[in-house]
Amino acid sequence: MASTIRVRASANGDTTEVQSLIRHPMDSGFVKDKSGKLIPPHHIDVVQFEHGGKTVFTAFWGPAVSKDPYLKFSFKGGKKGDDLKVSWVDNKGETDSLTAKIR
Amino acid sequence: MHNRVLIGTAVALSLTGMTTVAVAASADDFKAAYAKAEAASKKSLEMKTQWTTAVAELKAAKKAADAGKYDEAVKLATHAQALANASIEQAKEQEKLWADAVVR
Amino acid sequence: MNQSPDTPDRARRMILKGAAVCGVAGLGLADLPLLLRPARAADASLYPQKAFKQKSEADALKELYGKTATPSDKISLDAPEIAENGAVVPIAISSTLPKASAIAVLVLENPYTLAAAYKIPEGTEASVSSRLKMAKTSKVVAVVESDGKLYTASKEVKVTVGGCGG
Amino acid sequence: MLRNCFIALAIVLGTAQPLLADTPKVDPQADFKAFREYFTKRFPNVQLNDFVNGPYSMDEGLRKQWKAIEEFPPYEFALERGKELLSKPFKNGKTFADCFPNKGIGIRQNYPYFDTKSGKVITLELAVNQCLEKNGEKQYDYKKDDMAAVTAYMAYTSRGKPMDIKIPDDPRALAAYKKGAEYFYTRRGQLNFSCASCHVQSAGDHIRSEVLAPALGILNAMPIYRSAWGGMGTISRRFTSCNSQVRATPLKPQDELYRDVEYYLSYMANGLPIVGPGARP
Repeated sequence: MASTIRVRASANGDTTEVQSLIRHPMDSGFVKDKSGKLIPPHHIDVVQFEHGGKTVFTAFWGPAVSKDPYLKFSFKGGKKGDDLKVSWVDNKGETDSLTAKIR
Repeated sequence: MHNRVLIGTAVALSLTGMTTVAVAASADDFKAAYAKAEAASKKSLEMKTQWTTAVAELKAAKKAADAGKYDEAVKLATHAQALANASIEQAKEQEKLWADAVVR
Repeated sequence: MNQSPDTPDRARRMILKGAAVCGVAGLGLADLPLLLRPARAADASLYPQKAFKQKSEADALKELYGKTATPSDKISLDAPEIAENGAVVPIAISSTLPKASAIAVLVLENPYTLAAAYKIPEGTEASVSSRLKMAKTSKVVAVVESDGKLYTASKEVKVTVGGCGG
Repeated sequence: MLRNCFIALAIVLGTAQPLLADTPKVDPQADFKAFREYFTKRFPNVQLNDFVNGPYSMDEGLRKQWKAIEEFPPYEFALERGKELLSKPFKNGKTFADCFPNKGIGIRQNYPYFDTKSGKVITLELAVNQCLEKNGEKQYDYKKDDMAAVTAYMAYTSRGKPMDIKIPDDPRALAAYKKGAEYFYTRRGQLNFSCASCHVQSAGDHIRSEVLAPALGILNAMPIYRSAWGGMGTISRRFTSCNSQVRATPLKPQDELYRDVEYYLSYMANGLPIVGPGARP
């Protein structure tokens, strides 16, 4: 099974721009399925980005974040070839993580 | 030109609404009305011109009949038949008219 | 039922009547147990569960930061005037305020106003882009915590979902 | 008026040779020229190669949102899956590569084609399932998931290549083309809309926030990730959902008529670049 996480991190000068896309239904708990039953909430709660042993970004998400959520931010200090670790946990306790190289 | 025929269809549809039976309908009335509507709907499907609304009305008619509401069931079935017939008319009309819409 | 022909305008209205909406409205979330994650992974224990349950901007901010916010022109909130689809509305927030430590985004007309909250450690820029669901036309509020104080900027985003488009 | 009567008469008189005898006579090249002129004249500010981007070619606000989405498009997961499926061996050890020219890479622009052996239009989606069937594999659902993933990857490897649809010198090919055109312009459903009502006559018009995509090049971006679907959809899905929207019972995916429409529309898009997979509202 392929990772649920896709990351693009590119260093430009002293700034590293990070873009990520996570495959996740992000069910809000407000939408009904075809048979009219509510689909229970199932969404990512926390996403964390770590670089050099330090958390560089933390996202807390509610049900209003879109399916297959996207995120873009920038931090200082990353270099080409450095590791960037991404991990998430959802409201059912499911998790995934991925370590990507900064380009 | 095609507008006129479709308006005609619309008038026909509203008439079917007004001419529903005054006397209480029976299960047999429903069966007869339903069979006619089903046949028309099937024909429209074979002609690949069926309307989803005709199918929905047929379903609603069946449901009403199952609940013993035959007046309503007959009315719905009759309406479904009118919709199915209108879709067949539409297809016949379009056989000639589509070519007018082609970008030239 | 009787559909008279046939102008695009007329039929367009018919389509709109039946248009589906993205369905973010209605019942509450069930409380679900949160598991503590192992170290060096996203830490669920940090999740501000209660803040995400609030129905007003003030309550959500109180839960999240314990304070109220004042408007600032040093926050840029980039959101479309008209969202092409309420299911995916791109929202970008950035700020030139000093010592920014957190960013949050709220959609006031959603069932729960808080959409996302971000922690900005030192060395990370006060800038984030994401995509949000919007139930209907709403004011979107960007909040930035700077030097211990809260600042906001807002923008109205129109949400409509149509029929035979695309 | 006179012309209408004449056409009606021609159809009545022409029943002995129904396909080619009626007026006006089927002339794909003339159709192509008229179709292209219609769109380029109506939208003089849209670059020809930009029509394939549908609503985004004609609305600045939407285009900006699209660019934001395209920074990291949601169809990336489908591409990944499609790439995997294309090289994954079937139970018999063969792969999709054995069914397609150039192993399925960079060939999207040649579909659909008219197969002179079977006398039928073969679309990419049909060819994918024919390949699965031939190799004893379970066929894909035509509308989404794996079918969307495989065709997305095939389109991706063909990006920028001009659509290249041929109508061979075979009366059956011309007949298929004509049936496709007829389906495209035929009003159907209770709303009494044809494909052309929305995507030719009303192309570029707003339905609230949405903009109706021009028919010119509309298939070049397929398959698409549609926000309204919350996922990927194929050409089959697009056709069936369009039918439902005008309240017509959709045909079965890959019904001969759908394939004919795809043939007609793709021929109209000849020369325009493949840009699939696309992202749409």
